[in-house]
Amino acid sequence: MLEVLNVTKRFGGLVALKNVSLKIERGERVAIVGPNGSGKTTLFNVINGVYKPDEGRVLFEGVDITDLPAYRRAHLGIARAFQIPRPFPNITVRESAAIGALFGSYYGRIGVREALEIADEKLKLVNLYDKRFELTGRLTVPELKLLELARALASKPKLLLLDEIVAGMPPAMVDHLMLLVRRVADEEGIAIATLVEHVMRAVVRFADRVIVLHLGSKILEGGPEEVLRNPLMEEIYLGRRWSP
Amino acid sequence: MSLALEVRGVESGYGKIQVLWGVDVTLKEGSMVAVLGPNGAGKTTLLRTIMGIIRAWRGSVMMYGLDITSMPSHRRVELGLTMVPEGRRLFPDLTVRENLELGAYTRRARERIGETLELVFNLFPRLKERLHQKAGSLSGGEQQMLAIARALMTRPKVLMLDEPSQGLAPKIAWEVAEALDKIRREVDISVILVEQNVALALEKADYVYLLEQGRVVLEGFREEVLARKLDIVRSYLGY
Amino acid sequence: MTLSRTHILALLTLYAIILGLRILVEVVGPLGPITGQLLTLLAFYIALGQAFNIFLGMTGYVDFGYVAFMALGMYGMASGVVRAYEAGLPGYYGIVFGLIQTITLTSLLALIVGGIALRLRGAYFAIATISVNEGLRYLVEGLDIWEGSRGLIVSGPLIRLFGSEGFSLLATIISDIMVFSVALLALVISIVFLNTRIGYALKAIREDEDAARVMGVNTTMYKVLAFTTSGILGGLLGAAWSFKVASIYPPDAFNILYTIEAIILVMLGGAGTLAGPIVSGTLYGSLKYFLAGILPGFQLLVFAPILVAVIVVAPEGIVGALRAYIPATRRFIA
Amino acid sequence: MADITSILPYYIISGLLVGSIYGLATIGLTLIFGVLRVVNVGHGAYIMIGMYVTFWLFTLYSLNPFITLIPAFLVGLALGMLLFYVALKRLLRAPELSTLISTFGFGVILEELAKVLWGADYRGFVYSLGSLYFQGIPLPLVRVWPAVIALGLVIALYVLLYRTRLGVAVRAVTQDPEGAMVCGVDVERVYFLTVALGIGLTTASGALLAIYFQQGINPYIGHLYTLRAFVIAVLGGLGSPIGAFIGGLIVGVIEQASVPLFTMLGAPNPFGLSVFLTFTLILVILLLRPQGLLGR
Amino acid sequence: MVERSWLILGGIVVILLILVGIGYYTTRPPEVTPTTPASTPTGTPTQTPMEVRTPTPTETIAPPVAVPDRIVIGFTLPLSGAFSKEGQLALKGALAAVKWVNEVYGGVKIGGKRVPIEIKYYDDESKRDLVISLYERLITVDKVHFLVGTYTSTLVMAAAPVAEKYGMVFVNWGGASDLINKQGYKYVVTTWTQASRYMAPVLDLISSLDPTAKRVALIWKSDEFNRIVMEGVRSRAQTLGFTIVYDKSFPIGTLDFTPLLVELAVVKPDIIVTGTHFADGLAITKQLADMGVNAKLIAVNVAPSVPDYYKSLGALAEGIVFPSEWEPGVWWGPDYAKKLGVEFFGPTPQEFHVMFLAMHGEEPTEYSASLANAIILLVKAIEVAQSLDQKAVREAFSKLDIVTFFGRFKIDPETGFQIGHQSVIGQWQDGRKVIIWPPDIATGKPYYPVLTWEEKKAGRRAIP
Repeated sequence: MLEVLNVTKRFGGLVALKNVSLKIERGERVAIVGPNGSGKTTLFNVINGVYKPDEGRVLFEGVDITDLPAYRRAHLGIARAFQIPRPFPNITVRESAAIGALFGSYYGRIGVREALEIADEKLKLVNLYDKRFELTGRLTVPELKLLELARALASKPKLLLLDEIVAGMPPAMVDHLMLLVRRVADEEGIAIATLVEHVMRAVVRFADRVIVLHLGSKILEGGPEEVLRNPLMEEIYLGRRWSP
Repeated sequence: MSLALEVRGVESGYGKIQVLWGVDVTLKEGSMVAVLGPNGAGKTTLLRTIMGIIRAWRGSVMMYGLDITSMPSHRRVELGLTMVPEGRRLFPDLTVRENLELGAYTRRARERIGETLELVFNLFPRLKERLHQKAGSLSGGEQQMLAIARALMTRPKVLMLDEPSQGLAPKIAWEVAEALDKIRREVDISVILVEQNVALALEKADYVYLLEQGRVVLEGFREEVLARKLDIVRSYLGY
Repeated sequence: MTLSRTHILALLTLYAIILGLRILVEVVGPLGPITGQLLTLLAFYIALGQAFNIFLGMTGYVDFGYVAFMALGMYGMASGVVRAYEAGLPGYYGIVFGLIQTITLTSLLALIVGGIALRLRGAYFAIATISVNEGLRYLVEGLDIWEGSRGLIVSGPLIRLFGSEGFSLLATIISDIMVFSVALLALVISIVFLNTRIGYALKAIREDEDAARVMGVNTTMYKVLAFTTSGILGGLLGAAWSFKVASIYPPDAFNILYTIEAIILVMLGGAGTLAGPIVSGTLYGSLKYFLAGILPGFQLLVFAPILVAVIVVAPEGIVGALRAYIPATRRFIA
Repeated sequence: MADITSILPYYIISGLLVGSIYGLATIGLTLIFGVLRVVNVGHGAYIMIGMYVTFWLFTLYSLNPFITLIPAFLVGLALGMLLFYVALKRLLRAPELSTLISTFGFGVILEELAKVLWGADYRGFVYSLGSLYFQGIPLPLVRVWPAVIALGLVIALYVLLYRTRLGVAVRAVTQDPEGAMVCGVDVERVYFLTVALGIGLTTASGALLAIYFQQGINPYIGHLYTLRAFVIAVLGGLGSPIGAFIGGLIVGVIEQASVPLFTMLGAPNPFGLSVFLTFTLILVILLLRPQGLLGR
Repeated sequence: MVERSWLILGGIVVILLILVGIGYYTTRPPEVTPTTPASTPTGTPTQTPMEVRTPTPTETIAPPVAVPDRIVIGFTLPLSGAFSKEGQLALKGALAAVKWVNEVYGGVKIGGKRVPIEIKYYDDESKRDLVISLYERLITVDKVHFLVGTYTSTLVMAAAPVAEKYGMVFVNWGGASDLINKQGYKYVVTTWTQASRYMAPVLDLISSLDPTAKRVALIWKSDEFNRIVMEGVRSRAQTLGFTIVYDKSFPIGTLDFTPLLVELAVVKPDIIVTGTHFADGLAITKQLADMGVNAKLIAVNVAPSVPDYYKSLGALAEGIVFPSEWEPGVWWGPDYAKKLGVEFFGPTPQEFHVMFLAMHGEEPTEYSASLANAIILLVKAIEVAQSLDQKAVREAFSKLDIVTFFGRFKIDPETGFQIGHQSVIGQWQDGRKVIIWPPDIATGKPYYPVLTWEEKKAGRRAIP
């Protein structure tokens, strides 16, 4: 469904992505793993249209979307939950989630009332329903992440880009959340690409496939257990000369 | 050995969002402390609070027995506290020389500027070659060196580094680390190091704190921590 | 905030009170210090605030050239009337033609400026719009459009088209009602915006434009939409006002003070709030009006420190502060 | 008129002279914006104060108007300090609009105070020094000298910004306040000094303008310059003092030289069109190079 | 740190003290504060003037004169904003007129009584929105009996429709635009010469002096007033056979006239006529001097009639010729009235001059005089009408043909256009304003050709 073909992205002299290719099928769950600065976020930005790649193409459902603006991609069904939550501090939680519904793949087909209903439904799902009339600025960081998820789900995506959705969450919640995402994704046939830096356990339980990025290049790809057991991982993560 | 820095029960955050929940950190004079932890654990916030860039909501920060909790940051610099911020925060349009001179902005530092410059050039000979270049035109590694050099120009007694290896190729990161070692050998200085590269941090630090969600979850001397390597790995990889 | 029925009712009641007073005054004469023109002046400021709020309050962009819309509205209406007079047509044609011209001119300006300048942000956008405003003014003077610097004077044509009585009616009660209508129209459009996709898009843009785009908001389109709507309303307000002043001079019509007044009105009341312009318009208008009598020549000296104080103490504006600190007010103040 | 084109060089020189002062009058605005990210909407009021200082000291004490530059500058410094403490300090982290309104309010207060103190009369004075001749047309020295002094002040500012410790600190704060903080720069003091210096330069330019034009000074005269200063600041790149000076020169030349050109083209009101041209230029520049000529 | 902040604070205080000191030492005009209590006239409800002036002025029957205990005249003035100078000057005139009517004349003779007058005014900030609402406030809330105008055409244009709506007589003393009376208003009465006839007499003067000086250059601010002034000059030039060799405008807000003056120097005209207000008039004179542009006669609009002009320019103002509605030295007295065979009313020019000087410590200007004149004429019209009915007073104005200290008053009955009054031409001679045209009231001889700028700088005075 999503194909990234030989994408390269530079910022000035810095090469953030080097000739990266990947494919995500309908309903598949892919984890993209890598330490800080490995180019994960840039990859997401290329997929959902914040950046245009310097080289390479991005295809979605067989259509070349490389030149489509970000908002058009959202209408096609690519949703994203941000790593550092981008709350709209002065509007309510419910409205915030409704924005997801209004401008996602429902775009132009539903009105505010339906959007608010969808928002309520998704807020119930992530357990934020009780806070739906709070201003988003008053939520805690974990709550904001839940809201990001609810907003992304409300847009009825075909492809959901989860950017470090579980980082900074208590372990018990992480499990719950990943199970939840998995269930919703299975029910609705959503393909998921999730960026993971640290919380590997979730990845193991969650992903069908893991892709490892390091310094802008794809260096490993495979099943989760297989990738995690690879000795390269420790070196990438904890640094070289790990010699106690 | 007296205490260079003593952080007691510090709570702080941004706007209404609390990030640190009662953090205690102690830095003995002449030692190097590493603060580890996954993204979002509050490491940078801790440094910014110690530096006085953001205000501590509760708790206290003492430096050599002096309460500096509510002092503006430039006063703290005068007292000998400084930091190499995350992302370096150099002045891209100023030359390397001007960046260094700014480091020696306080009176105490200015008086010894010649001496310090010599020291810095000894540590980072490459900076001397690039003296009149604009900071923005340096490579990543050079920028990091300049950032450290600029911090040294303030004649710190306590130096805090926020992820000095970030975005650097491993080889360069280790060069930076070596330079840090050299600094500690040549200048009488105490260091707080916040680092992603656990291996690097563990190799250099005397004492280690592991931060998770704004709280210290593990601390100990380097040897103790190395023995509990698994805990760190768990924290990082989330097993 | 989501608008409830209570909110809308409260807003409409406030409008009804002012409009009701205006009609009452027209029928029975002034009530104490309250005159028809005072109410119209208040309505003018409310309409100005409400119309500008649709752009400034909802998107967070500062348009320093907003007065250009009012100016084009005045010119559109006035030149329409003059043309009808010259062509020997009945006056009503002139007004209809003037309205058409107003809407065409203001929407053209909004589309052109919006399409080009809305790519800029912050101070750059503000200054680009100042340039548009000043540029237009000197274009009118330089190329002698609409009588150039001589000024376009419509009282003569109006008197000849509608008679002395008709002109009096136009200059007072009819244009007053037009001003009220613009205020009401701006309020209704604001309510409609807030209750539809448009309002959600604008709020998302105001809070975080980049995030909004990723979430599927066509930011350019919605910004231009808000800009154009706000601009056309400003133009209509200008058109209504042109009967009142009956003569239009470029330095007056394009006077940046109106823009600054509009900004003050939005900020004083609370940007993005619907009751804000009503509160600030009433306050600002009556302060100006009464200080003119109490302290002739000193009203600005009284007014400016108040303004600075309000901004330093309560940057979220009066209504914003009310909603923030007295939660009970949230139920009926929007 | 063929003879008009032949004296085009005169117009250009004359434009450079005015432009030099325009540039100085804009530097304060752009400096404050660069360091504090605050647009001083009440800019013109400070120019007006500078003019009055020159006027009064000259008429009351027959002080050489060029010497009045110093008290004008000092008054500006003091006003800048006042502005910072009263209207800006608490709003540094507030939204842009708040500072727009408070600086506007402050400007209005100054204008109204000036009116209460000195009345709304237009005051003028005469001070002549003779003329240079260029292409046989006189170039009055009361216009040449202010321009030269403005240039001198700009050079002094350049030296201050690029050759002194404080100047480097100011530039550092412009680029990265937090980076400056960890170097031990008292950022708030830099803000404070920048506002004082910026307003000081503005009042000084007011004094020079008073000598240059010697036209009626009244409390609202500053409005004429506020918009011009905005235009010039954007042209040169908001936040770039040297850019502002160059922008000033460009606007000066356009104002002077485009009038005869429009006349030749047969425009009904060439003066108006020349102002239109200035503002159009801004739009074009903002679109092609939003950061201005020398902006980053 | 503490010491430094004290130093700074101290510095601020010292410098503010300097500023205040400067302000204190300046010879500022006496405080302009309302001398009359801002109270509305009282009266039994049935007798309120509101009953008299109904909004539908077609009713002609005036009820028997119900005389209030005072007659209130309302107006706004630009006491702040762009025209505050003129506004404040005018206010002084109004105060002088009230004083004369109440204390010297003894009050309005109406219904066999002597009724004092009172003024009620607001500051319109030179803004048209305020003009509109404040005039209505004067009419409906303050219930003033009559209205006089505000200063400058643009503001008058905004005020007139309000007066017209309520059927209130509106005595326009401060809007010189011809267009005001071309709009078809029924209640607007203009007391001073319209713009088109304002400056044209300069050309009459010059053709009487020097038949060879035929090349005229016009430089004018492109606002409505000066545009019409220049149209008047142009048409007079055609009649008298002058050649216009240069004719160019500049926009409002122009500071630097160099581009125009350079061209002007190339053209070498005999006569330079500028269309300006105060600030630009001053600036253009100064710049003419700087650029050394000489002519046989230089006429500047508006600015030179204000004494500040000479105070500002000093000797450079010598010989500059200007039009004025009125000057302190113009003795349009009872003799003039006798010559015309009409009645004289009000203070004689000398009386007015003396009284004004005593009240305000300065010479009256045309603005002061014009507003004073408007009030005095209004008093006369009320007396003629013997009624407070607006329509009656308006008709009285149509019939009036009298002379006041300001000159002759006679309007076109239909439009309210002033046809009796004429402007005078003055010239600065040796630091004094001298009236040099029309000849019958001239107080001195014209100095012609005027001194060159070089001669003036060398200290020569324009003494004929």
